Amino acid sequence: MTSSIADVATPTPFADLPFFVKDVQALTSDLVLLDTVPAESLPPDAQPGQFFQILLEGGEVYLRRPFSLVTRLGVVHRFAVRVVGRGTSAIARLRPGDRLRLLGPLGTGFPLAPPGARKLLLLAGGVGAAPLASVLAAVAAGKTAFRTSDVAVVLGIRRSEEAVLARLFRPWAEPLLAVERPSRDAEGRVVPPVAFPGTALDAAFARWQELWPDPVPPEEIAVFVAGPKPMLEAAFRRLPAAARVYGAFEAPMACGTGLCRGCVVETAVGNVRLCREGPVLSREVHFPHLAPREGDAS
Amino acid sequence: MTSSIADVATPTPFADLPFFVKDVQALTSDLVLLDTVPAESLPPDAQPGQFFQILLEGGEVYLRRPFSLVTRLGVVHRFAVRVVGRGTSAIARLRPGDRLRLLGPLGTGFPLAPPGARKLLLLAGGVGAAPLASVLAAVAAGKTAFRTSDVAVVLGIRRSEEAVLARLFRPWAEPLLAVERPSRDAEGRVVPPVAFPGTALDAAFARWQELWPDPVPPEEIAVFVAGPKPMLEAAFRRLPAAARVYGAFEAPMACGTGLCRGCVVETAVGNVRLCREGPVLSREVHFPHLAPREGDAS
Amino acid sequence: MFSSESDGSRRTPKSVDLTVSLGPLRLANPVLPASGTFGYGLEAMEWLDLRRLGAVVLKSTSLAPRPGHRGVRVAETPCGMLNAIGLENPGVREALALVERLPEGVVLVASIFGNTEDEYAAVAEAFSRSPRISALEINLSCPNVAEGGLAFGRNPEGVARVTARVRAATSLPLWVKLSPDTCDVVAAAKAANAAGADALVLGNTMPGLAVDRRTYAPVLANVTGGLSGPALKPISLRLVYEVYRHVPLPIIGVGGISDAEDVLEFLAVGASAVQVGTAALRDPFVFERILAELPAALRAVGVDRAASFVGIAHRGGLRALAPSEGRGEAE
Amino acid sequence: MFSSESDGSRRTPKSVDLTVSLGPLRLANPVLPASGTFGYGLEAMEWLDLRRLGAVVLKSTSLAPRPGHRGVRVAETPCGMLNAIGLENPGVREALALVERLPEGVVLVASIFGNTEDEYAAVAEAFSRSPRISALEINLSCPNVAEGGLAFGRNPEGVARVTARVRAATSLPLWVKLSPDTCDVVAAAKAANAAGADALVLGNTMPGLAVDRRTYAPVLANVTGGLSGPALKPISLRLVYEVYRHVPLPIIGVGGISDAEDVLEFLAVGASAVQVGTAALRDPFVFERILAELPAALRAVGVDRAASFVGIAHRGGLRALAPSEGRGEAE
Ligand SMILES: Cc1cc2nc3c(=O)[nH]c(=O)nc-3n(C[C@H](O)[C@H](O)[C@H](O)COP(=O)(O)OP(=O)(O)OC[C@H]3O[C@@H](n4cnc5c(N)ncnc54)[C@H](O)[C@@H]3O)c2cc1C
Ligand SMILES: Cc1cc2nc3c(=O)[nH]c(=O)nc-3n(C[C@H](O)[C@H](O)[C@H](O)COP(=O)(O)OP(=O)(O)OC[C@H]3O[C@@H](n4cnc5c(N)ncnc54)[C@H](O)[C@@H]3O)c2cc1C
Ligand SMILES: Cc1cc2nc3c(=O)[nH]c(=O)nc-3n(C[C@H](O)[C@H](O)[C@H](O)COP(=O)(O)O)c2cc1C
Ligand SMILES: Cc1cc2nc3c(=O)[nH]c(=O)nc-3n(C[C@H](O)[C@H](O)[C@H](O)COP(=O)(O)O)c2cc1C
Ligand code: FES
Ligand code: FES
Repeated sequence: MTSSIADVATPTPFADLPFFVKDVQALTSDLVLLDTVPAESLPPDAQPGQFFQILLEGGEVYLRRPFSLVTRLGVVHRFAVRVVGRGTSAIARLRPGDRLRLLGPLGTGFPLAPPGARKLLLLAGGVGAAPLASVLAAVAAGKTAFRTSDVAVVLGIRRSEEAVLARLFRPWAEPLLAVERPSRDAEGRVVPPVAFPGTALDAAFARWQELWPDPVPPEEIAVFVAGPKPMLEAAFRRLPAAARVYGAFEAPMACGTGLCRGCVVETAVGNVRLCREGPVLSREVHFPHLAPREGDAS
Repeated sequence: MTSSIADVATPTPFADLPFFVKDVQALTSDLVLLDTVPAESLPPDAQPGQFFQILLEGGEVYLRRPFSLVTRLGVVHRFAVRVVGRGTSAIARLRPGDRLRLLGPLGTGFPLAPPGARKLLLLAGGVGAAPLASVLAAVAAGKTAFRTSDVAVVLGIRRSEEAVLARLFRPWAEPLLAVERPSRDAEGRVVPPVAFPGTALDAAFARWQELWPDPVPPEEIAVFVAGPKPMLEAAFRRLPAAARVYGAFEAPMACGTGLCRGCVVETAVGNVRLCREGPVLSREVHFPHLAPREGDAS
Repeated sequence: MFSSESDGSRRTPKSVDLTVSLGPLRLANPVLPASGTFGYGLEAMEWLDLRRLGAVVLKSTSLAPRPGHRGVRVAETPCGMLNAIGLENPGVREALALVERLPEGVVLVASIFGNTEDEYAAVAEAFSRSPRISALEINLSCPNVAEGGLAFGRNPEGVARVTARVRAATSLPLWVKLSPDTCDVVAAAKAANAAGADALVLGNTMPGLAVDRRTYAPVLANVTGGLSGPALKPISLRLVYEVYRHVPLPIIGVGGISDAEDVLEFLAVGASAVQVGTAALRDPFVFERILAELPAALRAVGVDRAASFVGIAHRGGLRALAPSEGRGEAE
Repeated sequence: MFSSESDGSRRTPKSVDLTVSLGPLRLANPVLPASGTFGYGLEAMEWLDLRRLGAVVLKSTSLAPRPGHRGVRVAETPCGMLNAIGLENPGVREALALVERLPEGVVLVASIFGNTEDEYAAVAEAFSRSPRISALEINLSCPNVAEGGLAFGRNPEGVARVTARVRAATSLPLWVKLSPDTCDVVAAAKAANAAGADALVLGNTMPGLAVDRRTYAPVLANVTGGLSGPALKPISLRLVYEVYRHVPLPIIGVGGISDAEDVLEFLAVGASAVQVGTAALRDPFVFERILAELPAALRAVGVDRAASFVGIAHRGGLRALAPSEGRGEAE
C-alpha cells in the first residue's frame, strides 16, 4: 500500500517563478479566466494535464492552490478557475499587474501516445475543460500521436451559462455540448439549441456513432476524462473495458511536490500521490476493478 | 493605578470606513506619504493629534496599525509613515486604487486652547512631524486659540535627507530645522545650510530668543512635542516648568478603542490608555515629577 | 454532476430563531464578547447597543485591584496576537460600581478570577449580591499570572476544587472557562461538570512568545503571553468537538471567531453560543456585522433555528439535516 | 535620537560560521527539514543538493509499513494547516533501502515511531545498524494516531520510559521531539535529559480541527489533525524559551519557520538549530533561500558565528552583544 513512496517514473523539472496578472476575465458568476505572464523567466514546458501551484502574495491564504494549465500562448499562461472558496475568491479579485508565484509544471499529465489508440475522446465536466483543453492544444501543436481530426470533445456543463467554457477548445475543435440543467428560451427550446440535455457521459453514449465518421473499435480509443469525482467514477465504470481511460483527479494538496503525502489516494497499486504519480491516473493501472466486465451493458 | 478604567472625558465618535489609496509617495528610503480617499463617506472630523487605525486588506498583517492624521484636505486623508516593520512595509508597497479601512478618529489629541498659553511651540522629531502638522493646520483653519503667527515650529531630523519632512508644515510655516547627523557638501557645509546641527530640543533652546520676535514668559507658552520616546522625555525634563507641555506618545496597540488595555502606560494619575486618554498626555497631569524644579538650569 | 457547487435548491426559512439556552440561562442570541476584550462594556456602549448582544462577559475581576503587567503588553503574531495584560482590573467593588452605569436590559456575565480558592469564592459572592449579574464565568486558565488561574485549570483536580467552591458560593448559573493548555481537556470538563458547572467556555489563549526583530529580545515585557485570534481557531474548534462528545453540558465556543461563518463552524462542532475576543479589537463593529449576517448564514444552510445547527458536525454535517431542512449535500 | 531605526554603525563580519554542535553531533549549518515534510529526501534531491542541509530528518518510521489515514489528509487554517497523514510509512526495512539511494555526504537523522516501547527499540536498533544514519529522533508526539506517540509524550514518565528504552538500544546521538500538547513541557524535557537524550526537538504540531464550510463536517477524514505553520510559531518559540532556561541540552527549534529572520528568532530564544516543515510544502526552495539569507541576516545583527547568537533573548537581546559584536541597541 505504500509501494509508490518515491517511486518516481520521471524526475519532474519545475520552477517557482514570479508572474504578473495580465488579465482576469469573468466567464460566469463563478468562473474566471486568469491570464498570467512571467515577470522574469519562463517555466519549463508543461505536458498536457500538468498543473501549477499558485501562490497568492499578501497572505490571504497560506497554502498554494493547484490549477491545471489551460494553455500557454507565447508567454501567457492561462488558467480557468471556478470560485469555490477563499483562495479562488481571492484569484477572482486579482487585478492586472498583481503579482503571483507559479510553481510548476507539476505532476504526471495525460499520456501523449496511449498504447494502441488511434482516436481520442476528451470528456470534460465543467472546469475539467481546463486540463483537456491543454491536451487539445498539444494535439494541435503536433506533440501527440493524434491529429486534431482524431479528437472528439464532449463538454458537460451544469447550467447553460457555462457554455462559454467551450471557448477553451474552440481554437481547435467545437465540442459537443451537454447541459445537465438547461435553460429554455421563450419557445421552450434548450439553450444553446445545439446542446444535448444531460451529462457529458450520456451525450457521449447517445452520439457515440457521430463522434467519428467511421466506426472505431473501443480498443483503438483513448478517453481522457476531467471533471468532478462522480463523473470520473461514472466514466471509469461505464466506458467500454477495452478503451484506454485516463482521468484527471483532484484532492486537497499541501505541497504539490510529493513531500507531504497529503494528496494520497488508494488505488490497485497502493497509495499514490495525486501531485506526483497523478493527477492523471489510468483506469487500467489504478482502478481496473471499476471497468465493466467485457460484455456488460454500459 | 486603575483609576482611569472607562473614565472617558468625552465620548469619541469614530467610524470604520473603506478608503482607496490615492497616492503613495516615497519621501526618503524609509518615509512615505500616504494619501487616501473615502470610498463611501467621510469619517467625523479629527482633532489635531488624533489618529486612525489602518486595516490592510489581504491579510499580510492581522492587527490594525495606528497613524496620526497629518491633514485632511478636501476628502484626502494624508498620513506620513516611517517604514519600520511588516505593516509599514506593506503600506509602502500600496498602489493607487488599493483598498484600506480606516477606523477613527481615535484618542485624545492636543488641546485647542491650553490654559494661559499665548504662544505655541511645536517640537517635532522625525515622523513626529505628522501629528504636529495637524496642529498647525488646525491653527491655520482658525480652530484653536492661536494664530499662525503665534506658532513656532522646530523640526528635528536624524539625517539631512529627512529635511523633506518640513514639507508637512510648509503650507503654513517654515520650521527651524535641526539635523542630528548632518551631511556636508563638498565645501564641508551642513546640508541644508539653514539647519541647526543637533537635536530639535537643542535647537529650540539655542534659538529660544528668535522663535518669537518679542520675549514671551514661559507660563504663556504651550509646547507640543511629538517624536521618539527619549525626545519626549528630554522635553518633559528640560522645558521650563512653567510652560504647558504636551506630548504625543506611542505604544503598541491592539484595538485603539480602549477595549484591550494593551497600550497602558503608568502615569501620576494611574494607568492610562494611550489610545483613549492619550496619545497626547500632559506633563502637568501625567508626568509632573519629570518637570525641572523652578530655577533649575535646563 | 459536473460541478461541485450547490445551487438554488435550498430552502430559505423566512425568520430565524437565534435564541439559545445555556442550562438555566436563556439568551436572545448566541453572540457574546469574550472576557478581557470588552472591558466592562462602558467603551463599547458608545458605539454599540449592548442589549443587542446575547450577553456581555465582563473583564476578569479579582477581589482587590490589580495593576496588571508593565511594559509592552500586546504583540502581533501570524494571524493572531499575544497579550500579557496581567489581569489588570479595578477589583470587584469598583467593577460593581462600573456596571451600574450600563443600561438596563443588558445580560451581564461576570468573569471571576482569584489567587486562591477563597478569593474565587469571595469574588463570586460579591458579584452574586448584585441583581445586575446573570451568570458567573470562572477564569481558570489565564496564562499571564504565575499564582492563580493556570495552576488550577491545568489538572482536573484543580478545576473540580475551584468549581465546587464557587458553586457553593453562588446560586447564579456557573460557567467554567478552560484552556487548551491543559493535560486533558475532556477530564477537566468532566470535573467541572461533576462539581456543578452549568456550562463550559472553550477555550482560552494558548501560551506563546514573540521575538522583536529589532532587538531579538521577547516583545512582551512579561516574556510570554496568550495567543488569540484566527491562528487559535483550529485549536478551539478541536476542544469544543472533543468535549461535546463526552460531556453533556452546553458549550460556549471562543477562539478566533471573526464572522458569521466562524460562528456556524463553532455551532457545528457543538457550541451553543460563542464569544468574540480579538476580532473585536481589530473591528469594534464586528458584533453588529456578525448579528446582521448570522440569520442569512443560517438560512443559507437551510435552518431556521440556531439551536438546531448545534453539533451537526458530529452527525455528518449538512447531510444530517432532513431534506426539508438543509441544502442537502453539495454533490 | 529622533528616529528609532538603527543605522550604519553595524560591524559587518566578512564570513559567517554556521556550524553547530548538537551534543556529540556537529553539523555544517543549523537548517534541517522537519520530519514528515521531506519524505526520505528522494523527491527533494531532484531540486536540491541535500548535502547543503545541516542534516536531513527522515519521515517518522515504524517497524511495519503503515498505510496512514484515508480520505482528506490536509486542511488549510489561518496562517497554517492541519495534517492527518497518519504516519504513513513503508516500515523500517524499506526505509533503509530508500536511503541507500541518497547521495553520500548527506547527514541523516532517522525519526522513529512505535506503538509500544518494544517497537521503538526495534526501530532504533534497525536504523542504528545502518552506517548511513547519524542520529535518531524519537517522535513522541504525533497527535494523529491513537495508540502510540502522544500517550507517551504527554507525561514525563512516558517520555522517560521510551527515551531510556531507545537509549539502551542505540549508541547513536539521540534527539527527543516534544509537543506543545503536554502537561508540562519542562518536566518532559527534564525527563528526556535524565533518560539519556542528547538533544531536544521543540515542538511539534498542536491538535486542531477544521470545519468544511460547504458541508459543516470536519474537513479531515480523521476529524482532527496537527496544526503547523506560522500560526504555530509563537507556541514553539515559547517552548524553546522555557526549556532553554531549565534544561542543559541543545535544542532544535521547529514550528512555523519560513525565513532567515525566523531562524534568528529561534536561535535567540535558545535553539542551536532549526527544522523547517510546512514552509517547505509551500515553497520547495525554502532551504536554499534560508541558507542564502542566513549569513547576511547574522551579519546584520553583527555576529560572525550562528552559535554565538543562541539564547541571546535570555540576555537582553542584541544589547547583550559586546559593542564590537552586534549593532547595539537601536537608539
Ligand atoms: C491537480 C489539480 C488541478 C486543478 N485544476 C483546477 C482548474 O484548472 N480549475 C479549477 O477551477 N480548479 C482546479 N482544481 C481545484 C482547485 O485547486 C480548488 O478548487 C481550489 O484549490 C480551491 O481553493 P479555495 O481556497 O477557493 O477553496 P477552499 O475550500 O477555501 O480551500 C481550502 C483548501 O482546500 C483545498 N481544496 C478545496 N477544494 C479542492 C479541490 N477540488 N482540489 C484540490 N484542493 C482543494 C484548497 O487547495 C485549500 O488548500 C484543481 C485541483 C487539483 C488537485
Ligand atoms: C497613536 C499613534 C500614532 C502614530 N502615528 C504614526 C505616524 O503618523 N507615522 C508613523 O510612521 N508612525 C506612527 N506611529 C507608529 C506606527 O504605528 C508604528 O510604526 C507601526 O504600527 C509599526 O508597524 P509595523 O508593522 O511596520 O512594525 P512591526 O514592528 O512589524 O509591528 C508589530 C506590532 O507592533 C506594533 N508597533 C511597533 N512599533 C510601534 C510603535 N512605535 N507604535 C505603535 N505600535 C507599534 C505594530 O502596530 C504591530 O502591532 C503611531 C503610533 C501610535 C500609537
Ligand atoms: C487583550 C486580551 C485580554 C484578555 N483578557 C482575558 C480575561 O481577563 N479573562 C479571560 O478569561 N480571558 C481573557 N482573554 C481571552 C479571551 O477572552 C479569549 O478567550 C481568547 O482571546 C480567545 O478568543 P479570541 O481569539 O476571539 O480572542 C483575553 C484576550 C485578549 C486578547
Ligand atoms: C504533512 C506533515 C507531516 C508530518 N509528519 C511528521 C512525522 O512523521 N513525524 C514528526 O515527528 N513530525 C511530523 N510532522 C510535524 C513536523 O515535523 C513539524 O514538527 C511541525 O509541522 C511544525 O513545524 P512547521 O510549522 O515548520 O511545519 C508533520 C507535519 C506535517 C505538516
Ligand atoms: S500534495 Fe503533498 S504529496 Fe501531494
Ligand atoms: S490599544 Fe486597546 S486599549 Fe488601547
